[in-house]
Amino acid sequence: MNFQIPIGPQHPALKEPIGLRITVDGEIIREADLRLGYNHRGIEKLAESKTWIQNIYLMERICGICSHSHTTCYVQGVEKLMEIQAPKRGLYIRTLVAELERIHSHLLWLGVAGHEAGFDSFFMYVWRDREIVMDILEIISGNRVHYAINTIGGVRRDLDELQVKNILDSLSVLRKRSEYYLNLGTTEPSFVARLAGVGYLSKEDALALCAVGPTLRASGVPMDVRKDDPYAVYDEVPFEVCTADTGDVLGRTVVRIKELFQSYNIIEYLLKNLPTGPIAVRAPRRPKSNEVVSRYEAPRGENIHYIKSNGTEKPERLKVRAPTLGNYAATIKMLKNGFIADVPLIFAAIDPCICCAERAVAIVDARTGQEKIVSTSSLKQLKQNVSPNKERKREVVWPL
Amino acid sequence: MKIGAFIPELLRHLAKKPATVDYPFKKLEVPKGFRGSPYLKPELCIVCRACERDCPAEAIEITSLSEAEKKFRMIIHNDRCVHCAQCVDSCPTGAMLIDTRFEIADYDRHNLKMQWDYIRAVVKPKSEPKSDQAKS
Amino acid sequence: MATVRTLVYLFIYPGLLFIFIYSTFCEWYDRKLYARLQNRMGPTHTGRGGILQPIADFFKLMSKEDIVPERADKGMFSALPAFGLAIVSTAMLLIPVWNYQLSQPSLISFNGDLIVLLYLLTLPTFIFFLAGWSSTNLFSTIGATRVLTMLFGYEVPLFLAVLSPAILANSWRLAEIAAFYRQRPWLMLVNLLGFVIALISVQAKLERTPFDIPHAETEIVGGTFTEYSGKKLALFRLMLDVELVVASALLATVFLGGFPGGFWLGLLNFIIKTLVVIFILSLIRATTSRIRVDQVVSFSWRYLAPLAVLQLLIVILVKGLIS
Amino acid sequence: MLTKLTRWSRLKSPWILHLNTGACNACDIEVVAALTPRFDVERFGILLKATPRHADVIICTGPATRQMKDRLIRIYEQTPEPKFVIAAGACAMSGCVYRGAYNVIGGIDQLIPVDVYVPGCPVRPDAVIDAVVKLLNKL
Amino acid sequence: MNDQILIEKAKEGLKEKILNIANPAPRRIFLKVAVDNLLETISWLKNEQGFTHLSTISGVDLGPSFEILYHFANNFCSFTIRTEIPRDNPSLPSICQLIPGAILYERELQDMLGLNVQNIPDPRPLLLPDDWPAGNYPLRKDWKFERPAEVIPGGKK
Ligand code: SF4
Ligand code: SF4
Ligand code: SF4
Ligand code: SF4
Ligand code: SF4
Ligand code: SF4
Ligand code: SF4
Ligand code: SF4
Repeated sequence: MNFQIPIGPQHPALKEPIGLRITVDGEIIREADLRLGYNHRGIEKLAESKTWIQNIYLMERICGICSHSHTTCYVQGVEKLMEIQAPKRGLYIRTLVAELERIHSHLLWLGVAGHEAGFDSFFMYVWRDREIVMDILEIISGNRVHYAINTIGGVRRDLDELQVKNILDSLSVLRKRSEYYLNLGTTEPSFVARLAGVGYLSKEDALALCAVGPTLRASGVPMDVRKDDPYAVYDEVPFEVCTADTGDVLGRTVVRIKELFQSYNIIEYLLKNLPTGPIAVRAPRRPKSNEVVSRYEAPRGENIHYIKSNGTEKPERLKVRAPTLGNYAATIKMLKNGFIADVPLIFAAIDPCICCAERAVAIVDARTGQEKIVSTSSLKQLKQNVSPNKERKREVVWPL
Repeated sequence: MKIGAFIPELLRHLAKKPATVDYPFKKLEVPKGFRGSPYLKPELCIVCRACERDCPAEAIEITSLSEAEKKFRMIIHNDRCVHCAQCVDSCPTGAMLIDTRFEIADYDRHNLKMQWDYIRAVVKPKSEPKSDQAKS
Repeated sequence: MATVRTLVYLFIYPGLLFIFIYSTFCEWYDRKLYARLQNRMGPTHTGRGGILQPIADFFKLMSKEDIVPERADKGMFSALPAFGLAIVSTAMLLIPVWNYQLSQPSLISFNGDLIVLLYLLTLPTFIFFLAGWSSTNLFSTIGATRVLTMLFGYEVPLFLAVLSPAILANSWRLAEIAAFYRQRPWLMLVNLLGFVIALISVQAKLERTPFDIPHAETEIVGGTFTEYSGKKLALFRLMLDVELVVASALLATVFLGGFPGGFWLGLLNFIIKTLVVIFILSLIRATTSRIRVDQVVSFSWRYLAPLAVLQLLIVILVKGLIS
Repeated sequence: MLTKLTRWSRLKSPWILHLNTGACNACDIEVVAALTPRFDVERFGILLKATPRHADVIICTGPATRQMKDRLIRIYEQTPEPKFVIAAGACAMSGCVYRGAYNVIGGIDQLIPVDVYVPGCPVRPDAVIDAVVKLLNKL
Repeated sequence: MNDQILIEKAKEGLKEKILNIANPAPRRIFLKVAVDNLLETISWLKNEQGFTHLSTISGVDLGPSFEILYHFANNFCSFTIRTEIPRDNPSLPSICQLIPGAILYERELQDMLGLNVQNIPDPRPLLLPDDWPAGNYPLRKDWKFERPAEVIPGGKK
């Protein structure tokens, strides 16, 4: 029994639209194809028609989860183009928000992994504790998700003593909870049974397919832009690159939880050593004509922006490669010969945020059946066949 | 591997008060710096259009009603605004401000517009002019 | 008098009226408990403490537009929910409640009703299978095959686990089994292992986490129910609730000594014992994550079935000892 | 009496379907956050449903992208009557910062009728609750 | 190992193939080669210098030509190889044999800039939305988008 299942674009496992078609044999996946483009908005083109300032907010909205990573990556690049240097305190706050974002993102992921595995209580507890980070971020920046704290030349909001104290207090709560989750997530038998050995990616494959972030590190490759290519103040802050060598979803979970602890340490260090001084410098409106490659370690892996200026108020070219896109090729590899039940988990394990990857319209494979023609994606056809519910608006009447 | 590792935590919380807030019956406090919707103090606006230029979402629209009287109309489209507060940072005179409301859901998009008709003010920009950059 | 009693039995308690109201209550109880275990409130603002929530859901679904997919097998698609509801309600009538004398424990009681009840509880599984299959949606079809695959996993352990107390009591009649254990309460302990196995199997039968595989939202959308809407979905939900009550009542009868004490005390007994069983089921639901369908089968054959056999052996041994 | 019962049951049990039509994620996680212990919309009988067949309220986040256009309309049609649409976030209302991008149609009200607009970028979970309450008041 | 050593090694290993090599900032190296030498350069970089990680490929429309940048990275440096191809014959070789993970980026190039990537393992045209008209490449500078008018439903205020 061989049949194809479309997953998405509207699918409860994916909070974002994506078309994933898997060919299954019973419960085993033989073939997997991705269809992106549901979320493609045309940001790279749009960026060319917006000013340097407006683009900060556009970059922020490439993705809602690592919004700070895109703005930081962009702003760092632009600062280099404009030949200015953000003041130390600004950089510290920028790094602080980056690490808080990493915590929020990893906790979010941990909850989602629980949810995908049908472990709803775990999801609920993790997300309950995630609200603590959200509160911190809201207090620092004035919004729960789009912090808008970066600006060209520094950051927009300062911290005061009370906030610092609050953050440190909340952090100790979070650290305790994270220990509990680490303990729980790796001991609850039904959960571990779902994670261990699933979505295996060998070290060689991970390197060949250019995977990034925790996906790569869980395959035993210690690659982290924060260490390899330090930006902001990462060259001053002590931390370790976390790896695992199992290469499966469990490994990715462990890497993420370990990174949480690293982030707590980094934040404590940052807050204890916060320098005084201004938080931003004035920036010119136009950079010189130049180009720059800016890299950033987002919660999901390496984020890279290539920015080219032409001396005007608007960029000449702004190329964004968000981490999720870098992991798709590896995902297809991981899906093969897995179980249907594992699709959401494997998929979630790279922590996909489709919105960022979609800036690069990539269709890994739009058709599966040979006979199907690409022009109307086969997915669409299939969906129509399956639920050909024509407009039949009936009067709603009481049934009795 | 522990069977039922989660049970103690679950049972502990059964007796505890839930983490749920009683919204909407009890209003929530937003933090002091929360970015709600922007609004204008028309008596301070010198119509420099810095806010309109820097707004990433085309949410601010300034039209000139009458050149002779220096009459202008500003519309803030709350349905487009992304609450980034860049306009507040950009405004040289402090005419643009932001409040902390977030419960402004409406049935009609037209109700989400805010509009001011006013005469251009003559005020000196606060201390140093800061065009697009941050307040330090 | 006998006719009145029969009518009351059929339509009021434990017949249709009671079972419907009580099963909506149990759904609320289950949801609320689940939410409280997760440190949430759960339904709160529908009636007192949200107690009317399942009823509101039911009526809302009843009043919604009802869509039958064009490619579905229409007759079967529409008949199944009512059919399933009828089956589980019938099963409820076999549970010995109310007038608890061995001579006439319930109006429908006969030697071997245990087997009939188990059989009636197996039917809903086939209803789900057919429901999924007849809607021809891909997700439903996968859900349907998963329903069947799972059936092979848990059915045998459930039967074995429920049979062991019956063997010890030397009867196939629910009322007699319950009476037997009420006279010798300490013998209930012998069946402890069987109780645990039966709880797990019932959890699987009711398709609740960790066995909610056939309608795993994150994998195959709504699974068997993907295409159901409106009234039919309402009936299906009600059917699941009734099945929950019946299954927990069965476990309470067989393992916890039934519901003695005439009408009022019996009712109280019934409510307390079923709620205890449902509490355990909810706790299992909250503590575990969904497992894969292959893991269900291997789990039940590797652990559940051997343990059930072990339970049988224990029972036979004990039986030899006490006789 | 019956209409009253129907109305009451509808007010008390709005099941939602969450649909991302090209959002940046932030609105989505905030909508999901509304389910979690802090905000717990199940208090009002709100359940997040997986299929449009079971849903009463569609919460749309994100500007309608060209690719999602047909799917959005189809999902809207698949939802049984009576159905309501909430446009959550600046994107779903008007297109937000993506206005003018070639692959963005704009607010979802360009494609399907919308009952409530919720400003915010992203919408706060409490704003979502507020919107649902407003929607129910309108019924 | 630092940038200077790497540049020396590049000069040694590639000799006259280098059209230009720059080191504008620490840990950033830009190397320009002709399209014909692209594959050799990348295999030198991968096999002899151990740069296995391709971050991404950027394409820029320069007007008369397209510039393609391959951003590689390893543990200490971000190495960018750039090449230029003429606008009237926008074709370049696929590097998927060397770097399997490049497939997505090459298809993106095909889609967004209309470049012709030769020997790409998955040559199907890259689609934007399903109904995207052929021959439109959004990232070309001469491609403009006409915004449709927005109709706001609801009463006028
Ligand atoms: S990987 Fe992309 S979508 Fe995901 S959080 Fe990061 S920037 Fe956002
Ligand atoms: S896909 Fe990536 S870039 Fe986009 S929102 Fe998610 S994390 Fe951010
Ligand atoms: S590829 Fe990304 S940046 Fe470009 S339009 Fe699409 S979503 Fe926007
Ligand atoms: S100088 Fe400043 S105030 Fe004057 S027009 Fe330009 S931006 Fe506006
Ligand atoms: S807050 Fe941001 S989006 Fe809103 S009007 Fe001001 S600049 Fe524009
Ligand atoms: S920036 Fe301030 S002064 Fe200038 S137009 Fe806007 S509100 Fe008026
Ligand atoms: S000089 Fe002053 S008024 Fe003119 S744009 Fe700058 S801040 Fe605005
Ligand atoms: S409204 Fe803002 S937060 Fe919500 S999806 Fe749009 S850009 Fe993201």
